[in-house]
Amino acid sequence: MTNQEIFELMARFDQSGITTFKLNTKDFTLELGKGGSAAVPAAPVGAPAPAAAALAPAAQPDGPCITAPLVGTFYAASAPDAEPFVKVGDKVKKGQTVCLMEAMKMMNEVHAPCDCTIEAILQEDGALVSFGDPLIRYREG
Amino acid sequence: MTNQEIFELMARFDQSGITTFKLNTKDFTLELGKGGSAAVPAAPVGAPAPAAAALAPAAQPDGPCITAPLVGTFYAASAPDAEPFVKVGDKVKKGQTVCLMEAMKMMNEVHAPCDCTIEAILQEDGALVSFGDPLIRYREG
Amino acid sequence: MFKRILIANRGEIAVRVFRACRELNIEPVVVYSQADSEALHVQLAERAYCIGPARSADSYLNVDAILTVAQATGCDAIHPGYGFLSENADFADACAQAGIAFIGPSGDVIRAMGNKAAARKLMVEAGVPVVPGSDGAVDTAQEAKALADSIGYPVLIKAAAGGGGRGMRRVFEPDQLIPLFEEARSESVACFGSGEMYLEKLILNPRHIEFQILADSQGHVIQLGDRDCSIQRRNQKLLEESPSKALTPELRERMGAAAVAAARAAHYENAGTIEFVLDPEGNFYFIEMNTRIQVEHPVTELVTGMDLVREQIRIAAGLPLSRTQEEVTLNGHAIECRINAEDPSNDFRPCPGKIDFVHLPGGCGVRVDTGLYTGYTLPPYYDSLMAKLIVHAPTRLDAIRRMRRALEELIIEGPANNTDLLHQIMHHPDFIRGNYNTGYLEANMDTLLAWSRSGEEEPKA
Amino acid sequence: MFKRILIANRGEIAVRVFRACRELNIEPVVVYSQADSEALHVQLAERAYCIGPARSADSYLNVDAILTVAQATGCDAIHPGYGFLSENADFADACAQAGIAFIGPSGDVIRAMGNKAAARKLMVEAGVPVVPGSDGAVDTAQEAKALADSIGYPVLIKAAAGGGGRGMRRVFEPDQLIPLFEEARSESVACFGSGEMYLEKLILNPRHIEFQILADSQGHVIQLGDRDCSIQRRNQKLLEESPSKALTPELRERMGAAAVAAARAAHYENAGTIEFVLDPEGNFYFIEMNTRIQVEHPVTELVTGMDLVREQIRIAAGLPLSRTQEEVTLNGHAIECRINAEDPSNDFRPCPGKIDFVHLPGGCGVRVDTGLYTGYTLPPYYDSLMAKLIVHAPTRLDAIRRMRRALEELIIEGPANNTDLLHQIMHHPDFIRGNYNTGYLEANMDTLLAWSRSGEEEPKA
Repeated sequence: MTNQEIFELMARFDQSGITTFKLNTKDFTLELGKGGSAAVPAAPVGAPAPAAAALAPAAQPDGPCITAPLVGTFYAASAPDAEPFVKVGDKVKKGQTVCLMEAMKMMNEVHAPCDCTIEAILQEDGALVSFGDPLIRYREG
Repeated sequence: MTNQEIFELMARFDQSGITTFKLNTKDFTLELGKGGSAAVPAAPVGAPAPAAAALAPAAQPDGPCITAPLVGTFYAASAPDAEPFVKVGDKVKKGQTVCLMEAMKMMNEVHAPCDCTIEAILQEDGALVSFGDPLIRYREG
Repeated sequence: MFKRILIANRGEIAVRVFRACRELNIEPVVVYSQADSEALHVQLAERAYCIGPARSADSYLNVDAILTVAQATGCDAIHPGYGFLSENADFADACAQAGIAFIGPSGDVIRAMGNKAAARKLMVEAGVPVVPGSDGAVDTAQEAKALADSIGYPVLIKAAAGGGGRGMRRVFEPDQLIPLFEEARSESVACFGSGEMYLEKLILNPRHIEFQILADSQGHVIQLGDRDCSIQRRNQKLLEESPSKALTPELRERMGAAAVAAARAAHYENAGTIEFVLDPEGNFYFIEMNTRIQVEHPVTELVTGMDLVREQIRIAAGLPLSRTQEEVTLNGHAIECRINAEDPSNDFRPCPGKIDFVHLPGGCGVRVDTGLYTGYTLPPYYDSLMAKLIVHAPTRLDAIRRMRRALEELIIEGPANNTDLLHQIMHHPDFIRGNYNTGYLEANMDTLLAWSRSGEEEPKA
Repeated sequence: MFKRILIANRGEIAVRVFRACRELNIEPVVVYSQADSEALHVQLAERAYCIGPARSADSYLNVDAILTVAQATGCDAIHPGYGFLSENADFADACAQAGIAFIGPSGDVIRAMGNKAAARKLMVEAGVPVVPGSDGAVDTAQEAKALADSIGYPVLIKAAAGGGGRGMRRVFEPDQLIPLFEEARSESVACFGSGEMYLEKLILNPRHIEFQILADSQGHVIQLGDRDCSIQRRNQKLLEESPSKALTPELRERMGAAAVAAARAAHYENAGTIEFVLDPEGNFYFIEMNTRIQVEHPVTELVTGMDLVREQIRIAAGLPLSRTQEEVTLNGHAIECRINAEDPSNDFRPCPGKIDFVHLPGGCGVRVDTGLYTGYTLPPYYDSLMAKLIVHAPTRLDAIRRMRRALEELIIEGPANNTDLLHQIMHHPDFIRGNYNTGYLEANMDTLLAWSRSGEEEPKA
């Protein structure tokens, strides 16, 4: 392995949230570690539950997700009393509408990225959802 | 692996947020680490050479040292034109006077802690020396 | 008063507005791009929403996303900060249409002051001096000569289509006017295919002097004194102070009155800034109005003791100004230094990156406005402002000395920055004498950088 | 003016004095104990000398070591800060003998004001009210009764040799005086073998109000308004504000005049503080004079706009005060919170240790005086003061709101501290109304700690 390759590994490791790294090949072993967990400001003292913390790096669910293409209100169905577009366990086709996102009174359809099975609906109906937040977890096929 | 390559690895490691680094190849092993000592403020910007930094954790010389028992002026001899109490290479007895420290016009004798050989005089004659600073390096016996 | 304000900005100004909201018991809602999820304004907020990817056009300029969050969270007002949407008339209109107060003037006022020709015309009508010159195109060399003779030399001839100095000539002697006019026009025709020419008075060695004004919805207009912003690099302000050493009390009075007249003529409401150039003889000319809070507003806050962001919010809520003109007193002297993540020794290359350690100055008369913290990574997508250091002291010399020690205390480990350049300016004789204009930095950059280099080498010796 | 000043202290006050020196172009020389080699004042200084091991007696109280450094480095003055040698008359004398200016009053003045009986006598002569009582011992119960009748009830009987409440009685009713006096004397004889008794007026629910004074070598004496320091725990001040909500303008005027009279009577020179107790009826009584800069001096700096440490140095150098009494104006309201490394939920156990991360508040109207930085280790040998947060705003309510948001921004990861307790005080109705006295903290501690606990649990819910 060249130094250049090691540098790339180090840079990738450094930027990641990973704190230990061990690589064994027949020729060599590389171990990297990060200590300390560089402090970030905690929640404001005496303030109510820190919503921001919950929003920011939302715990990554297992498996791929359809994420919010814009900030807006999440709707699982086309109308309050209608059936949801999809339910857990549904098999959907690529391009099929799986939910709506409302922004500025405009309804935006969100489509399945591939043929897949719905594994979980991750947002409450009517919730304000940040850009990039996971909406629906799926499994390919 | 050449020294140049190791230097590059060290530099990269130093700049990164990584705190431990171990590399084993069939020929050699390299371990790097960074200790806790999170950054401390550097010298004031634009200010002359930082005397404090030099004073604070004075580079520890090799071997045991007689240290300043008080803050004061270091004198190697009893008078400006007198011979110094000790010279490098001298063998001295435990309790023998090795230098003077002046504080508040009072001369304080500094004594050898054991039978020893003088290895280095670490202060300039007449210098103001902080409490605990090394004065004279010695070797036992 | 408002219940909830959306802060449509990032960096230190988002933190600044956040603080004003907290102090008014107004709930702040913040928004951020994906690149800013670790930013201080997000860390401080209880309600924060990601509005798009890093690119400003997709996030901080994304009107739909911002209004969506404002409406969904029940905000009754939006503070735009500076930059981004702060001088976007359509955004101000969109807020109004959505029933949300835009904390700033109306879209119409922003539009009127954003059009330089219209603003110039308005000021002329209001009796505010503007740079003398042709109000439109000058058709012939003879017409140009007559105009130049009437406004006095030197003058600047410039092609409407010109750029990069092409089609532009400075004329110092009357008998040079006609030949240089013809020359410039020929050049413009050759280069740009247009012979449309303008002429205006050439202001040599001007100072950039601006006046802070406040205007409420009840028709009260006051000015809060001047700021000298002449220390600029490529039209980017680096250091501002108040009061300017170039103004006599009488001149300050006259310029302040002109600033109030300008704001009145514009039917202005909220906080704004009237920018003037001042020539060495004490003649001043309106150049433009900034219809938003400025980066350098803290120097005015320190000399007046007034909280300008608080005033902005009060005005937008329909409340009257908290002081009359007579109640505004200017105390002492304030200086602001902009700490930027750019490397002066490397042609001011931007230097984003991880802040390994930061130690901010404090103590008597020192204020810091920043979004930095130890461990924060400055993203490469936005401006390079890291922190604003602002000092206040009884006299200008005291303020300079206080700024020196504040700069000496500031430690930022990680990205290169301009702290040392600022420190050198604080020791430069012309700056200390207050003897500088907008050409100062260009004229003295080599000297300042050389001092900086020699200072850096010292510790190694 | 001085060329070089030795700063004979540590922590935030060493940094405070260091800054004043830098701003006056005076070279600061700092000293430190072995436990403080990483302290901020040492990091900032170009000249720093270790004067002994961690124990204060061997370092910061080591007169020989401090004078040795001062002389060897050519210092012409020593600033003692507060605590340590600041009120040590012999040290002031030793400085004078060594030809070094002690930045404070003379040893004789320190000695005179340090003797409570002598100071009381001096104040009585100067017409400054003192707590009414027996000037010496009271021999008989009848004598005590007559005295108590003359000064009014309630009164406090106390044994000269008493302690821990033994030999002490509070008397509210005249007919209880004689029996309680006999009881207390018997107790004192039994416990301490002494029947020497004193009697003084019992001040119920007092406020602790102090006045800052400045006096120069030319005989000018001015007062800079009051500070209310009634929020105390076991006589340790926790929070101070200026002006006090308990004073009417008329009372402030009278107390200020008494403070000036007290300083004049003492032939005082330099900065000092006259401490009074104030009863709920508006009667005030001198209790003592502090002959040094106080921890809480920044609140006075913010409301007066004067730099007190700078004034101290100017006075010691023989310069006149920079303002006359007429030129002193009090603007707005200031509050200081002392951030201490002690755990309120654990009986205020001191919590030294490593500061893993610190983020200090900033922005409009916020000042921080501290020796902390990320990575610093707070040594266990000295006081627990981590930082002083000081805010300034136009009104008291604005200042309270500003302090709340400043406390919310403050983040210290590592040792436990009292930030949350202070934050709860800022929300307590009696504090907000300004309705508190020296018994406030004891009376409300359980409530405040309960609020604190419930706040902590909220995020978990």
